[in-house]
Amino acid sequence: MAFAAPPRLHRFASLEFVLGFLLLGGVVFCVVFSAWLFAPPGQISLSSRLVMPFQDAAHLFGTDALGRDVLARVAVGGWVSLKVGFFSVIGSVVFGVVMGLVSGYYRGIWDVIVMRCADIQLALPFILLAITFVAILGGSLTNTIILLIVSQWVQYARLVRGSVLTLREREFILSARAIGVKNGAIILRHILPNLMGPVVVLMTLNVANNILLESSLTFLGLGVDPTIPSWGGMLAEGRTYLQTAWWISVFPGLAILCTVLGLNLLGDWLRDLLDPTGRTNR
Amino acid sequence: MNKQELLPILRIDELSVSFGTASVVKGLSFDVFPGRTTAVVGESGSGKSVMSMSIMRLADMTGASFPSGRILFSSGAGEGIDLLKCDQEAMRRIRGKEIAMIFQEPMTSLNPVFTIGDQLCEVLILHEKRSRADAMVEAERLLALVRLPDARALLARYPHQLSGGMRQRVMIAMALACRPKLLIADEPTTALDVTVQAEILNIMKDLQAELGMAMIFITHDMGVVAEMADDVVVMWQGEKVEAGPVEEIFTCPKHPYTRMLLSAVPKLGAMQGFTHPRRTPLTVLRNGELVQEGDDRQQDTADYTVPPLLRVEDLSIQFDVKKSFWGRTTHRNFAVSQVGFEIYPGETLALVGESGSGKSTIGRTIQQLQESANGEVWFDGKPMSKMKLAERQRLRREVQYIFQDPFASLDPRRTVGDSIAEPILTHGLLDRGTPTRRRVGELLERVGLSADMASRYPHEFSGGQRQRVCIARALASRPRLIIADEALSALDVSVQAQVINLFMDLQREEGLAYLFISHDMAVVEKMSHRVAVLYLGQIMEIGKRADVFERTAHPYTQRLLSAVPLADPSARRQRVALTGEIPSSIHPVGAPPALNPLREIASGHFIAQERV
Amino acid sequence: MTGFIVKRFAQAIFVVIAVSLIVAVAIRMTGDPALMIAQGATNITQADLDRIREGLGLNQPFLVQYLDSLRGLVTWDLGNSFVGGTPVNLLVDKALPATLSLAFASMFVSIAVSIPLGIRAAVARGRGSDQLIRIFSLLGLSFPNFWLATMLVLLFSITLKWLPPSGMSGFASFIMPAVTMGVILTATNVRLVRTTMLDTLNSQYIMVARAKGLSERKVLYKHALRNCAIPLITYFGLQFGGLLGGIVVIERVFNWPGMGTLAFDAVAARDYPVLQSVIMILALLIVGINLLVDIAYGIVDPRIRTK
Amino acid sequence: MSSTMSFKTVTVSALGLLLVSGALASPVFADGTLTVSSPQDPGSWDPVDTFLVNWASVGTNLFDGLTYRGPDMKLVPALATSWNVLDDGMRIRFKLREGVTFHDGEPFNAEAVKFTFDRLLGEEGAKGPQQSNYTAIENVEIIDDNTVDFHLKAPDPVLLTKLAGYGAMIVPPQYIKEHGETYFNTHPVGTGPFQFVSYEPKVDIKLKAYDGFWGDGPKLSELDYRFISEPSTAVAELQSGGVDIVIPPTIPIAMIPTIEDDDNLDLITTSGPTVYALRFNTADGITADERVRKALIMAVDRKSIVDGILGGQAQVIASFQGERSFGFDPEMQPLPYDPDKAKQLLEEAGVKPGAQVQIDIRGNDATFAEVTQAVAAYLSMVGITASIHPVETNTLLNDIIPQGKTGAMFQQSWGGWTFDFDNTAYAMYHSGQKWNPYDSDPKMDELLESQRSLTDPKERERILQQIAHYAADRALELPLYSLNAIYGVNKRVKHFVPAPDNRMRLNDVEVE
Repeated sequence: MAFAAPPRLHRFASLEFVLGFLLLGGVVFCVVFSAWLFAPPGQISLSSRLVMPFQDAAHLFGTDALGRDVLARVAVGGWVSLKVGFFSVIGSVVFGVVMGLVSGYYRGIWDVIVMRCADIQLALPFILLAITFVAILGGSLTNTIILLIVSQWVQYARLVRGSVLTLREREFILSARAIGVKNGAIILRHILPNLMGPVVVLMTLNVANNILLESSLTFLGLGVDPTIPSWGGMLAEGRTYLQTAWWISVFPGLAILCTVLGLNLLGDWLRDLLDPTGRTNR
Repeated sequence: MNKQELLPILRIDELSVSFGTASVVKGLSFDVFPGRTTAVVGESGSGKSVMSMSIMRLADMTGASFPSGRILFSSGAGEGIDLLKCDQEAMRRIRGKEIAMIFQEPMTSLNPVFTIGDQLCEVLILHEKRSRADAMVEAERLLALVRLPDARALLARYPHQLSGGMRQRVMIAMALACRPKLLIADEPTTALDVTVQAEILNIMKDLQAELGMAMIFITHDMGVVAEMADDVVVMWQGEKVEAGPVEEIFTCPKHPYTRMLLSAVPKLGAMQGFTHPRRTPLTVLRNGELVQEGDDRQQDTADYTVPPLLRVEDLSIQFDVKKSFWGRTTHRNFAVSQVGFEIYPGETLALVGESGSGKSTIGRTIQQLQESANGEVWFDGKPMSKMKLAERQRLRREVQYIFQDPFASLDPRRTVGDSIAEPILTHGLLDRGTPTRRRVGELLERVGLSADMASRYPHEFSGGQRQRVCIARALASRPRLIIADEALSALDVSVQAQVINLFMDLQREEGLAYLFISHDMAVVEKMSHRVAVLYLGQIMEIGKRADVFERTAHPYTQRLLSAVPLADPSARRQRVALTGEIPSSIHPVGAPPALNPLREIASGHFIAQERV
Repeated sequence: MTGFIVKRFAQAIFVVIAVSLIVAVAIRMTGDPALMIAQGATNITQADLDRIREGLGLNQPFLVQYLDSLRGLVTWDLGNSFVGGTPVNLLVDKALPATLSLAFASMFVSIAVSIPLGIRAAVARGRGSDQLIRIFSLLGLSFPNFWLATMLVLLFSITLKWLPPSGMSGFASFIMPAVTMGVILTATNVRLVRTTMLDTLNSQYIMVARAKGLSERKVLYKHALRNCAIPLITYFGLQFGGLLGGIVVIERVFNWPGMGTLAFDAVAARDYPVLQSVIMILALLIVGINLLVDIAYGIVDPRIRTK
Repeated sequence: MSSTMSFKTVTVSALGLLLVSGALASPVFADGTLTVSSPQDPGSWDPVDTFLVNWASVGTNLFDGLTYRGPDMKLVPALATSWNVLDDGMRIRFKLREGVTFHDGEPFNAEAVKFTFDRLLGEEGAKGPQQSNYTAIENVEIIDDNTVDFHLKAPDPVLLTKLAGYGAMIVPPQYIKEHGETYFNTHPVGTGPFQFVSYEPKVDIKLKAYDGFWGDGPKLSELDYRFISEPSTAVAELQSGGVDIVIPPTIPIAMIPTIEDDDNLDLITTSGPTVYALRFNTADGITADERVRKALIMAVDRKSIVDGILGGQAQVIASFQGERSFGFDPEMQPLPYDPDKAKQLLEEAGVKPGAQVQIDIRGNDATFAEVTQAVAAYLSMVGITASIHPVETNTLLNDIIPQGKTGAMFQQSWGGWTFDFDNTAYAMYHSGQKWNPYDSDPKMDELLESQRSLTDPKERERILQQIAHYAADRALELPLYSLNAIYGVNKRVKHFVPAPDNRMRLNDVEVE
């Protein structure tokens, strides 16, 4: 409806927003515009292997064992990490929130089915599931994302279900029902907006977490095509060079650090922004 | 007792309290004398609670600072110590021992994970260095002191196993454990039923006399003040506006605010001799002057010539509360049993009763918020059970519901405009966009707010404004019946008086019928055409307001009326002795509660066969 | 309460059976173990492969194999590994305590750090130390654990030579793996403790406890913490389950002879009995922990216990 | 004896005597513990149960075969003091060493040899993989207590080498009968220089010097193998002194400078058996065309890859074998690096620039992943777009390659411990073989079969070289390099000689 409140501009002045925006924004900018900003990262040059960072203007972050520019690879490598991070979270949020809403709002048999599925999912140890899954289907970006969705929807479903169970007894939901608002509209207009706060926080935590998980999977040898650089892949590769060429893994590590930190800060800020009362400043 | 001969035990001297830049208490001064009760009266936001927390120096934990003033506390002779100069370590030795405190919410004041005994002993062990066994013996004695039966067994129980009244008595026992010199009671009975409140007040008075302690009694209820206080301090917007002995304040209040406050309090028995509800002018404070607003008229709106708008017939509602291992229900809450009444167009029917009487359950069932009911509800001559889905949906338009807590019943994430527009759009009454927007503006103005407030969020409003928003929302679909479920009980008295008038004006202008659910006898007396008194899910007495209040026939109604504290210190009465708690409406499946059929004792005046 | 526990127990059994079925089917999709075993042989015929399969018991129908594995789980006779024929019990007997002790150590590190920090942050809400703790805890979430582990090894084992870089041998060997896992858990735990603590600190009974004259320490650590215990126990329980499943990476980096290492090698080797046993034991543990959490509610919260 | 193996009647007792007298001459100074990091726990120490090279690096110290092949790749007597090849290679007679006892005290004799091979070729052996390597043996006949005859089904030119390792290790009959097969898996007993002490699965196996050893006794008192699969963890242990030797194939090329930079460590390398190639799908796609295959070979600068990425720890190969392989032709030259020629060939074959090829590699081989990326980069310079598809190793080996589901190119790493090109070539090139899912060439099949029954090593070597040339002519694979076996060794370890095949016997090693 049209009774929009005036934008609360002062909220953009918070430390969380400024710091988070600078960190995440900087990383995302570099990643998105990597094609224009940096040399193609696939350029292998065996004559300029393992150049130290800050020695050569053409290779500010140095080069890796194949003579590729680390800066360019870090920039391009963000694509895989960000894709995995965001798509896996979006997928699991959509699936998990729907499941949680169905389970919490309609209760009954749906609740039983969803919650038992959740129990089963929770009982399967993640990495072992991942190893088995990759052994069956092979490693690819899509598979990694599917795997993360399969293992993470439960978190959202449980969170949402819990919130719905308390929300549906709240008086403003009763008021809406008293007015005659239909279930679908109640869910969409009243329940969903009121539980997005914790969901958003969990989302930002999980985007960060999934970027790290992708790197762990790469570390275990369950990753994707090594010609496509990814932060996790670079970290895993660079690990063996840590004592001789630290820059290969330190820079992608820093990129992950900035992204994750930025995301979490923005997540906290966004949660506050979504709450017009501004009272849950936690 | 002449207080001039005594030295004050507590002297508050030009106290100011701030939170950040906001000044909440400004230059407050008053004295508290041993053996006397000083009532601090004020509406929400008047700074009275902050004041009490400042005495305890608990306000520090919530970020308070004290720019000026002194709080002098003397446990013996002499000037005493300035509590504001004490560090927290020193305060810790005073808290619970010299000065004790009771809080408003008995349901949340006790830590749910420790036994009653543990929590009582904690104070005794801390301040009196008793052994645990010794402390337990003392704790048992204390529980007996606050007239809790079976004290020994109670020590091993947890707070959730006790009713609200029992918990508040435990709180009193805990506060009095070390025989403090000063007891601060912050709204100790506000959350309790009126009969329980009466008993708690009795206990407090008796114990005060026994221990000779001073008491600061914080409340917004003028009735309780009249009942309890020796001296009164009236606070308004962080300042003391008036102070003096209780009789003086009630008989000749000097400050306009005090006068306004007293005039806003509905007085039980004030309707003596009127047949219809009476709308009285509102005394409001405008630029420091008292102004009378609105007209004085009888509310002759009920139309008994036409068939009733709503008829409830033999309504029974039960909930399964306990199940056996095999899933069979063993205990049921017989929330409502065989209740019947009708409401005519333009009429206000009040459902009164204490907690657990089933009054809200009835309201929710009519509004189709509650399933599993037996009996029948007729609306406009049509039984609800025979209605099609579309008719039921139409019913949701014609009957509207207002909840007790206006804040909880507005979606915190939607503007109030959206909330008010929701019934209009849900039932497709107006086009989306300009027509709806205009109507929302009209509604806001109709309830005394301004149209441009539509784009604000609920948290930006005060409690009274929020309840007006809820009323505007209820009016949005042009209903014929409004169910007001404790719609006034969360409001300050002055606001409450305004909203009562709003209700009555709306009834007159729109021909609305009200089902007015309340526990406040004085408000009910003022507003309703007819009254039904509920007890444990059954009607005890039903009839015209004058019949029920002036020719009270049922002992339960009498008891209820006698428990209401009167806002008149000269009329302190000895109450009907009340013992025990309100029984529960939960019974084993095989043994439902006995039904008490109604019997007509005068035209339209029914009472239940005596049972209580 | 008993009814509730019995019901949860029935649910747990259902979950375990469902999980076992999923695991049994999934494992058989990872590939043929006979091919694995014969991998180095120069001339291998179909008959050779059949012979190997028969030796492994893979010629039986699926249902028989599945029921056998369930029976094995119940009687604690987990069969023999396909690799070298080592009894799985022998492997698990060593690996399970290794994993459990590491998981407990990690939880201990994390809880020991996050409770005081979380409480500190809640008490100092909005002020400097709160911000500092929040940002610090986020840092823990920003490194992949294997990378952090490598850094620790570089510092404490190679440069300083204080701690053994791998293996499980005595207290010193626990420090780095437990800290690595602990740091990551701490990030979320500090926030969780802070949030639940904030809710609790707003409760009236905390004010009452202060009004009694209790010391701030007692108010926070006795009255408040005990009330936070319910959401915290739930979360820590879930976390412990996740920990058991996520410990593989750390076990590999620190060459920890635990269940994760066992499972990782087993997948590579298509060692059904080992893999199935490991996943099932971990699943049983997770389900068991969740059950314990439910029971723990009752111990911590009298509102549930006395129902 | 030449560098190649002899199939004539050879008497090597002199050498055997020398070994024995050596043992008598120098008293045993058993002292010190050596800790070795091994990447994998084979799970069973029974010789018939496994193919894993990491079994062999331990097993070589526990067990003896009838023959022995040391780091110098020469076949010498071990438990057999001499042997005669009889009946055109259909029978071999072994004279057994006398006075040898197993670690449990039971004597070694003809009975033990017969028991060992009956077991290997019988029911117990059938459960494991080793049996298939020894199917040439018909049976073992006891002639007297110290003499046995091996009756063969067909001559096997590599059999004497095979008797030096793995499945042919002599096991104690009494011990196994007494304790059972399962017990033997985890409590091995042999006649080797070290005897079993304890075994903790996935953690370590501990051995100690066996003072009743028939040969030159070990100088170490204890020998401890720890299983560490993660390369950087193994190197960290080496750096911090937790282990003394890291054996191949653990140390990644990337960590060589780390070891070289460490004052306490030595990097010891020797040319190993493992060769790397990218093989082609010769059946479908653009690589079905020989010109394209040759173009792809010529497009890649293999020398630069070896020097740049592999730090010189490898040799460029012309055929799919290393220099120690029987069948290696030192004269043979690989196709030159010539991108222009490559482009021209591609044009001739009608391959448009931007053509796609997929390269399947093992998921767990970080070094080869780098190599492949370099290959892909070279291919891009001639207009071929290569995508790299890492697959879980065992899936690649057991499902994808045998079923012919690979991309246009796929990784093949191969390293037979027998160092005989037949072992490689037959598996790679003969029609219908597991490792040859795409090609079927009657001429190749005939060549491969013809050398198998030959007892004349010279003639066999000639044919094997011919096979190598023929395979290169048809460009069946892109031969890359033969990788050194890389050992990281603490300087406190003395007299360590690297074994190309990982089967190192640590008798001579001492620690400070």
